[in-house]
Amino acid sequence: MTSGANTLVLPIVLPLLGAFLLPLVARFGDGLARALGIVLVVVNIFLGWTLWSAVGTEAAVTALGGFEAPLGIVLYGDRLAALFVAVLAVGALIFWPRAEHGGVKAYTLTLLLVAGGSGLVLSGDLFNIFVFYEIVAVASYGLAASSGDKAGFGAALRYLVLGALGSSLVLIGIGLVYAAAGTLNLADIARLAPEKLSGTTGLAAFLLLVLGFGVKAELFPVNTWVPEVYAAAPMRVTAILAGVVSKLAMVVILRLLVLVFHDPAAISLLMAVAIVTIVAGEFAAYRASDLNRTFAYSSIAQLGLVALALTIPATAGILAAIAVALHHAVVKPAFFVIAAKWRGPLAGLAGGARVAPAAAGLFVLLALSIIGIPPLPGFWAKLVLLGGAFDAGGAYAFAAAVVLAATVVEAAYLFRVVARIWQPAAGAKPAHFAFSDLSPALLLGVILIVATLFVAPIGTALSGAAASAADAGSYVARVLPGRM
Amino acid sequence: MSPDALLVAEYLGRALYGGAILLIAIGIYAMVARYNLMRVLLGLALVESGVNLFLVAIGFRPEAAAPIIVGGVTDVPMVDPLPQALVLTAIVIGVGVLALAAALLIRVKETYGTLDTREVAKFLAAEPADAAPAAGTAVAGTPARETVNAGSAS
Amino acid sequence: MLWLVILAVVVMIAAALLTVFLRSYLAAVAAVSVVSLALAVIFALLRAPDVALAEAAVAAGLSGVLLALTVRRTGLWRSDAGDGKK
Amino acid sequence: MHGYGRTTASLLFLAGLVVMLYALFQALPFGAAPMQVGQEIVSRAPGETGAANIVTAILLGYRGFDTLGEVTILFVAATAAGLILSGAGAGDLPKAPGGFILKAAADLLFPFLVVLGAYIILHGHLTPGGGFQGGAIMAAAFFIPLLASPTSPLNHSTAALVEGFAGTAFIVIGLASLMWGEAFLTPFLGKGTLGDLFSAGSLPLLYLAIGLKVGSELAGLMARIVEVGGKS
Repeated sequence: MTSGANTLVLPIVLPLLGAFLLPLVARFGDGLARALGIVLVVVNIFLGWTLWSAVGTEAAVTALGGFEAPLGIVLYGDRLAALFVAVLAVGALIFWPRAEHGGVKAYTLTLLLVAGGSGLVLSGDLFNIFVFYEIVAVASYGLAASSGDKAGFGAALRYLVLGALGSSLVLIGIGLVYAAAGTLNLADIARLAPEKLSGTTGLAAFLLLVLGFGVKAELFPVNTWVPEVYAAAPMRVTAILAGVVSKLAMVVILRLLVLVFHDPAAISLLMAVAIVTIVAGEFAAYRASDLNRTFAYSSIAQLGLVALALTIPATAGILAAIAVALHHAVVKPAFFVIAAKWRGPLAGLAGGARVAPAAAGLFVLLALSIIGIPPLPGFWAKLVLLGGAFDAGGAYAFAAAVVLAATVVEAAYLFRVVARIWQPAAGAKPAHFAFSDLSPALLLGVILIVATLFVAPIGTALSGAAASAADAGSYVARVLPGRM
Repeated sequence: MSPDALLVAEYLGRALYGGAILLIAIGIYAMVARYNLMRVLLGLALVESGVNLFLVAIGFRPEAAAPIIVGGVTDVPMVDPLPQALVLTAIVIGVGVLALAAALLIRVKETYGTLDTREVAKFLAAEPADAAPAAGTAVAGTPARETVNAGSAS
Repeated sequence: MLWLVILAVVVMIAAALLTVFLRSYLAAVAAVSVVSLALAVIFALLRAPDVALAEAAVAAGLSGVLLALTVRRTGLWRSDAGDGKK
Repeated sequence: MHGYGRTTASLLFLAGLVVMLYALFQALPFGAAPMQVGQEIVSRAPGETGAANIVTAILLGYRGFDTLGEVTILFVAATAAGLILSGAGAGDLPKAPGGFILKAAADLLFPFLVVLGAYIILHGHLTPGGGFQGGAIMAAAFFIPLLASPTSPLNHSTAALVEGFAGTAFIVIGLASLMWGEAFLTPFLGKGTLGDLFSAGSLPLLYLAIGLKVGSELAGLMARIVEVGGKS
């Protein structure tokens, strides 16, 4: 065990402690609670960063309570986990809730979201992952309704019902895995999987787990909540849910694929789900009549791309998944910032470039990147994905063709909006952006441009993270040193 | 185990797994085929119960003791304690989720005046042109909604 | 023990069906509590006393009360409209 | 998109799920739990944790982190419910007090339930029951007086205080071992004699924190459901 691995628990426990204390701190003023929350999120960025630089290729492992794996729960901190701990905290920092949307309670829920999400990516135990998934889920249900908007309650309740049903499916899946393998530790399951989970039971368990985690990961067919919730929730919540939380569920699916389910049937299953998700998402986005829904459906399609990337074998697939996920985590929240001001039918956006040139310019930049125009980061993300798919050949070539077709649809609806924005205003003009309205999106735009300049080093770093995440052997060896 | 005991175990397994499947199926039926959100919540509670039964049944072994050491005797065969711990966790999680759902349900009833899933879905799918500015006005006043309100009040 | 378990399962399934088809919501909530109580009996028979206690106290007791309060608060205890198939 | 097509699709999904589960459970051996990890825990738990109740040993020892998450979920649900219900209008509730009998019963029940809850929590490492079951009973103890006289709402600030401190205590107990160079949540204090009330090290302390937190959270949750309007 590496020295200092005990601190692996801090990105989970510190925000949790803060969340428990926040209602008490709020007695001395809401501002103090807000400050404490923000400080803790910044601490989490720092913790993610230190973990990233500390682990290198050797992941940090800690057995909680001193109970060695597979008896106790272990945390497994590799660069992938460190990356998402930091990204989640950055997202929460940029989109920290406004005081008018729930106040201290919303701060508390955001901290809990950060704690739960960090646990989700760090945990190395199947049931523990479920518990953290539930924390993230319940916090999102609450935040989804925090706008006080009329539509919010209905959307959040339908989201909750679907999510709770998904969680029940996950539990059945965990039960099947446990009945077959007799253990919940991911590394231990990985060790036993070829023998115990290669048959139909394993496939069914995988199906149930993907359906359950797919609710958060916006996978077809359990993503019906997406347009409703993203339209009704406060913009800042939508940005966090679409930008980061959906990717955390993808990280879980990634771990399951790498460690447990390498069955060709399981891979084909996920690939089919991913392709349907992409196609359904892009076409619904094309047909959507307002900006918010367009982006909600486009977000579904992007997560379909991530899922598709995960099916591509070995490091190439994981690299592509991380790249697409990170790019989307930067671009989509910025889109939602714009959509929050430009509500209503798309026709009403005419004249937008005149009223808000900065927003319109940013929109074009984001659109170009998400479509994949070089040299923007979106191009590199799609290139890695398509390259991996063509290298793998076979069904992957078909999948790559689907991705290309989807890109055409994507370009069609995004340029349609761009054209609309540059039209002269017909009736009422679209809303004007105050600097504070647009600043989170501008910040993300700057991040996008900086990433464009540093594509090469970022690519190298991500390749390293992907390579170590793809290495199931070293995962098992690190967690269960005595049992290989 | 004697052949008799094996037979008993087989029937026991059928009863428990069958009960779990039926409970899950009845719960999901209540969630998808009935149109009142309260019924959906009750269905959810049934599904969770069914899953919990399944998990406990996994860990059962015939002729084994409960996982509590009595009088320091440690070498008796015991049922698997791990699924039991998981189910304890799952029960508490279920209650938490149910409570939040109840809170949302109260607000849905209060703001929409109905708990009919079809009405709520219609409201959420409405074109943004009518829905977005309608935070309090347009939609509540549509004739269809008024009939539903009148129906549930009588 | 086999017969006790089968009896409890039958009671549980019957109560679950009542939950779906009873017109009064308060009665349906009571039926859910019966499901949980039958489940608690099954858990006790399956040598899971901790889970049985939790199921009885938390799932049957607390969530039953919670759901009954919700029924009362939403005014569903008097009407059974808005359900069933049109 | 909505309506009957969706219902039909859902029913098809239900049929598929049932067929799949039936086929799977047919193949699942009953009564032959693999007990890879389970058996090892059963044989090692008494020595490693000092708890006679092995489910408790798992909940607080081997899988204590799950339990922290579980308590957190109740906290998240209570916070979210508070957020959602703040600003809710008056419900359909009778505002009259609950009558003499309920009041008298509440007064009688209160000490009894508190003692029972505390007993179940403190014996969690010895007998069935523990922080969650006892916490639920505690919640009932604090909730019944509220039903009896709805005009005197549960003191939310006291509940929040208990909730906050109990949650903090859990994490602080966990972090204490971190300071001694051990992993988070490593049990400390002596293990004592198996079966004694004062045994199993810090586990009963953890269960006490859980019991208080669960009790205050559940009572708060129910109070929010009942409460007539009013910001909390």
